[in-house]
Amino acid sequence: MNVNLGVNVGSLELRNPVMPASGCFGYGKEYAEYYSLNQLGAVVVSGTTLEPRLGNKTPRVTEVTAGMLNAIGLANPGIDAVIQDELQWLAKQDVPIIVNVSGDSVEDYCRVVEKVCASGLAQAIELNVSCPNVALGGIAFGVDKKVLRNLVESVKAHCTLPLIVKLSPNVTRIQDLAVAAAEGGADALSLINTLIGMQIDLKARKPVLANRTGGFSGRAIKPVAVRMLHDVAKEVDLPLIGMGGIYSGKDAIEFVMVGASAIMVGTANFTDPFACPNIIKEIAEWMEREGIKNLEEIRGCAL
Amino acid sequence: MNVNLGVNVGSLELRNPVMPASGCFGYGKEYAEYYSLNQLGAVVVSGTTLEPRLGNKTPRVTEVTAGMLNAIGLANPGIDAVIQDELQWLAKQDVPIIVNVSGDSVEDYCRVVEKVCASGLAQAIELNVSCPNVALGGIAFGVDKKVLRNLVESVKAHCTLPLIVKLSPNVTRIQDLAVAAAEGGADALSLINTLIGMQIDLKARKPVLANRTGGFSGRAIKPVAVRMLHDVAKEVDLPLIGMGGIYSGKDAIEFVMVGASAIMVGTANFTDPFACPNIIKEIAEWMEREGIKNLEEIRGCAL
Amino acid sequence: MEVLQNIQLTKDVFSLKLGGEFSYEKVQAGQFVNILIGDGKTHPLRRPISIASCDVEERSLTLIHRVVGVGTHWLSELKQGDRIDLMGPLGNGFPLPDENSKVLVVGGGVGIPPLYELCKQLSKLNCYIDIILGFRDEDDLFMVKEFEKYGNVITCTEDGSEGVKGFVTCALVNDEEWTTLYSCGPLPMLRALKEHFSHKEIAGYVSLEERMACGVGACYGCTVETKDRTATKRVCKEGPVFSWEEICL
Amino acid sequence: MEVLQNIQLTKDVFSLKLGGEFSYEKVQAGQFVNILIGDGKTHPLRRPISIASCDVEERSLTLIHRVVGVGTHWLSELKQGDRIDLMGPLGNGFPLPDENSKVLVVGGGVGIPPLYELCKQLSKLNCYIDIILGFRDEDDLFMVKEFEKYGNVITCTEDGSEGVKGFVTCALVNDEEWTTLYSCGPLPMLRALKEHFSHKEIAGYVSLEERMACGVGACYGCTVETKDRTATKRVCKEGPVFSWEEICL
Ligand SMILES: Cc1cc2nc3c(=O)[nH]c(=O)nc-3n(C[C@H](O)[C@H](O)[C@H](O)COP(=O)(O)OP(=O)(O)OC[C@H]3O[C@@H](n4cnc5c(N)ncnc54)[C@H](O)[C@@H]3O)c2cc1C
Ligand SMILES: Cc1cc2nc3c(=O)[nH]c(=O)nc-3n(C[C@H](O)[C@H](O)[C@H](O)COP(=O)(O)OP(=O)(O)OC[C@H]3O[C@@H](n4cnc5c(N)ncnc54)[C@H](O)[C@@H]3O)c2cc1C
Ligand SMILES: Cc1cc2nc3c(=O)[nH]c(=O)nc-3n(C[C@H](O)[C@H](O)[C@H](O)COP(=O)(O)O)c2cc1C
Ligand SMILES: Cc1cc2nc3c(=O)[nH]c(=O)nc-3n(C[C@H](O)[C@H](O)[C@H](O)COP(=O)(O)O)c2cc1C
Ligand code: FES
Ligand code: FES
Repeated sequence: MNVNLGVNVGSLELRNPVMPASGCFGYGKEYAEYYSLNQLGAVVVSGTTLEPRLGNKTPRVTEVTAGMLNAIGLANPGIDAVIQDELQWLAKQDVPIIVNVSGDSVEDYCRVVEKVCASGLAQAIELNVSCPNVALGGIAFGVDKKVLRNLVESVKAHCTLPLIVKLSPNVTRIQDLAVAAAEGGADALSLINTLIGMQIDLKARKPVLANRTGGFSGRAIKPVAVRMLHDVAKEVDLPLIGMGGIYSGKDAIEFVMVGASAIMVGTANFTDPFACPNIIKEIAEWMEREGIKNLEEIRGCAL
Repeated sequence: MNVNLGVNVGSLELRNPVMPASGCFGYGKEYAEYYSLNQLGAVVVSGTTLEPRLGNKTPRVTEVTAGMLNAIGLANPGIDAVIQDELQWLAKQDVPIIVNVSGDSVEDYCRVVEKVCASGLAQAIELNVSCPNVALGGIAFGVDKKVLRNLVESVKAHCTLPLIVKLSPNVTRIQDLAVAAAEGGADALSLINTLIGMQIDLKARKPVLANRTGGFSGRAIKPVAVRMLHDVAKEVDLPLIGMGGIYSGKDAIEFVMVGASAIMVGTANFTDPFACPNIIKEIAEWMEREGIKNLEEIRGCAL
Repeated sequence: MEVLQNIQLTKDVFSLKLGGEFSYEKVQAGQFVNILIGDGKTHPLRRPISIASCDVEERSLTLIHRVVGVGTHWLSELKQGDRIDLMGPLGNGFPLPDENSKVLVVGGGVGIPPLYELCKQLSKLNCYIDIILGFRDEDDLFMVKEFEKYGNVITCTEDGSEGVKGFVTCALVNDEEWTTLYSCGPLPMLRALKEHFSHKEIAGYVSLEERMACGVGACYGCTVETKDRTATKRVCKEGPVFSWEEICL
Repeated sequence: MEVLQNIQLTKDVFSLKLGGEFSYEKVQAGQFVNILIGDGKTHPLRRPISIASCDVEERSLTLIHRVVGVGTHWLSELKQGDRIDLMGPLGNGFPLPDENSKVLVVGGGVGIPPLYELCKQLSKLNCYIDIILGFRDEDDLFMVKEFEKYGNVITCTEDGSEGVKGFVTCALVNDEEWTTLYSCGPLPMLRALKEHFSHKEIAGYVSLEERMACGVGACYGCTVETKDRTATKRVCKEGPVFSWEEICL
């Protein structure tokens, strides 16, 4: 095709703007049975913590209208095993790796980031700041400006890779948190993480999820995600990665038009395992139809 | 049927828990052509302000997946005309009237509330606190604890009717705002108002709505609404009215199970003009099937 | 209602004939119906489509629509026997003139369909009808033959591939003594007509489009400002047909 | 794939025969497919359904499901010629025993279907198969005749309206010398079986159900804890069939 899909997210150069979102693509192996990961802009791996975690009790996923709730609870084998068993394999593919780092204390985050950087296997860190902060009684890091700024600053001091901070949408003014992350030293921002939702099982007369609440994602949340990306783009001058309900090339373009440099695809992978390659194709087709050679031409045009 | 649909919301006695939500039912006349309003628990009229308002430029409604965005901008003929031309008519029906009061200053709210109370035509006030506060540069009253508490306190001093405060979902911790409203003297709380969303028109390369952002409602927001009702019910001891994406009797029951005494139906009226009477019927059928005589038996059972 | 027939008129214009329970007797030319798309779960807002023709004896309704998005695409795929959920007739139609009046009817694109039912009514009143129909190009033409039953039809196309080249106003060179103008089509067309007739004594009625949520007057989504811009009217309730004196075009 | 046939077996159990492109050759008894409901817009999560039978020659697949919600309801309304989007075969099936083994197959409700393909495979290995099938009541019975082709079938119903009254374990009075137990059904049934055989030397394989999002092992939604509760296995990837020694039932 006669279009250039390449984009830059700060110093990261991606062959196209489409990456699977953290937690929705494991560590890549499963979807590699469906298509070559080398087609992707990057692979973002599942939320990784210092120690192994079993996650929450099941049921921990459920469907809602045009979306889903998940309360996986950061199930993962811990950063050492992830490096050993997953990143080693993934690094043999020809695709940038972004490691999504989660934790429940500043200390934990820093140590995981150090290990990822030291492994030499990843191209960037994505900081999941929607995790409960144990020191603050379980309130997420990403909902308080000072707490967030402090976390980002601390992590940044241990981080030799580009640092992407992933914003939580469960806040009054997301642009304020974006500013805090920028002040803390973030190199880029990604948004949105999941909204918080709940579904009741009428027969059991209690929440469907064992964890009661769950992260709400999928098509249903797209209008909120586009609006928040817009709000952040208006106030912060960092590269932005948009996500939330992206299922098609056109969905992706909406995010670009409000300022995204790249996008991530989460729930759509579950509905269609070929979601990411399809979206890449649809973006290219749209660009061709509209006579756009490079996404920079339209980035932020709707702001 | 062998079930008692009657509910109390504080001192308000309703023949059933189903009311059309503000802004989605005009002042009742239009839907009265489809069915008798006397079937409803109450009628909640459109957001009413002191002075007449034309509202925002069109387009001011648009569809999103499983929901819609609106930026009506509180178009209404002003409280005097509403009392004269609308409430007079509505008061002749046999159904409680709840007037949704909006404003851009504390003073305006108080004066509208006074006029509604003085008219003797309404049974309760619902305070829409998602309106932009002009004195605070357009930030909504309902997102700051102090501002909200002060507003509710001031209005309460002028209010001889039960005062329902309608909470905005666009906050970090809705339960904190609920507490603030309770402290200010609210007699009941209703939630949620619309989320904030945006949709981009790819052809025009700008937002679909002339106002850029719009209030996001409909099925898509239900998981957020249920979760927020749950969060508020856990912390506040006031009667709660739930809404957000209710389309069926079962949807309504989800809200009751997390603590709602009654529910409101917004966007569903547009999809199906008979939404409210259908939901009433479905609630009764469900109760009968489950052997429940009174909704109090299950209220809050999933908390 | 039930789909009796679904015919493709042009590349993207379809004619849908519906039967079954409906208040056929109440229909005024210019009114519309509001249609549920699928089960309404993904698409909560109904789609407004004008009534192109209402046959009270046959008890059938014809809607003519252009595929522009997901809802109209869904309509275009309906098959005979399918059932659809619609509300209507909604809104206020075209006020009819005195018998034997000389009237002008101007339609552009999918603004043309409601004018067909109007012409049927006008011809019952023995009106003399001049009809101007604007299309994109020769492949876009539809319903022209049907209109010719009722009056003197001039077609225009933007590219001149059929009839007069240019917009409908280009066909207005020899102004006749019309008492009333009825029009439906894109806003620029309506504005140009108003401008054209600004110094004539002619009653003008235009049918407007606006995005709708409720379709019945309850949500205030579809308003248009009155001429003096001090108030609004609802396209779905007071409209879609307005006198061009009433509103701010 | 394409729907070849949709047959109602009981009040709420349906048998769906599918044809078209699929890796029939790869199917192991106990594997499942993950089915898109409608266009997936309202229902983003696919529904996992076990493969009840795979006919490699005929190139067809049979799924048997009970209507419990919106997705299975949608499946039950499919008509011959309809196309559906499914992923599979997914997961790991039942490990097959040595030839001529004496095995016990126990199914409850819609846990029964995957055991049918299993019995086909077991009979190819000349196994002697005892089969216990548990149903709610006599009206709930399905597939019993088909199973009788492969082994000695005992049916149980909760209310005793057909066969042995009570749960499947009630049919286990005279314990035979089975080498392997294969089972699929509700968790309490699987637990009761494990308890029943706790002092016997018998290899047990159980097929589990868990709510799924991806169905391929990528989301960690469908996990079950290992016996020592220090790790988890994914039902969709390492399962749905597990040795009962492996996991915490
Ligand atoms: C009173 C009235 C009568 C109409 N009569 C006809 C007719 O006879 N034939 C015909 O082809 N079209 C007619 N239209 C336009 C028709 O309603 C739109 O083309 C249709 O709603 C587009 O829906 P969609 O899902 O295909 O497009 P999408 O763009 O996917 O629709 C998205 C949303 O925008 C709304 N929308 C998009 N375009 C319009 C529009 N032009 N006017 C109002 N809402 C719009 C839709 O209703 C929907 O809510 C009429 C509109 C109005 C208001
Ligand atoms: C590996 C596996 C194999 C299965 N094989 C069969 C089979 O052969 N025949 C059969 O009738 N059923 C089978 N089931 C159960 C079947 O998946 C559910 O009955 C079905 O998903 C219900 O969907 P629904 O939309 O009708 O119900 P809803 O309750 O509306 O579904 C809501 C959500 O919950 C999930 N869900 C509900 N019940 C279950 C369940 N029991 N297990 C997993 N997810 C569930 C749905 O997939 C969906 O995401 C199997 C389940 C699994 C995990
Ligand atoms: C099952 C599941 C697991 C997720 N796990 C993580 C995670 O570990 N870390 C993280 O930052 N986000 C996680 N997310 C959030 C997604 O990365 C993404 O932000 C969100 O789902 C919105 O995008 P979507 O609507 O395209 O799914 C998870 C989402 C889902 C659905
Ligand atoms: C078109 C429209 C207009 C609305 N106007 C008001 C209003 O004037 N005052 C108010 O408090 N809420 C207003 N709302 C919010 C609704 O009352 C309700 O809180 C929201 O739509 C969520 O419910 P739903 O999902 O059932 O629509 C409006 C909503 C819509 C869709
Ligand atoms: S569409 Fe609701 S008032 Fe017209
Ligand atoms: S369903 Fe995603 S890991 Fe099993």
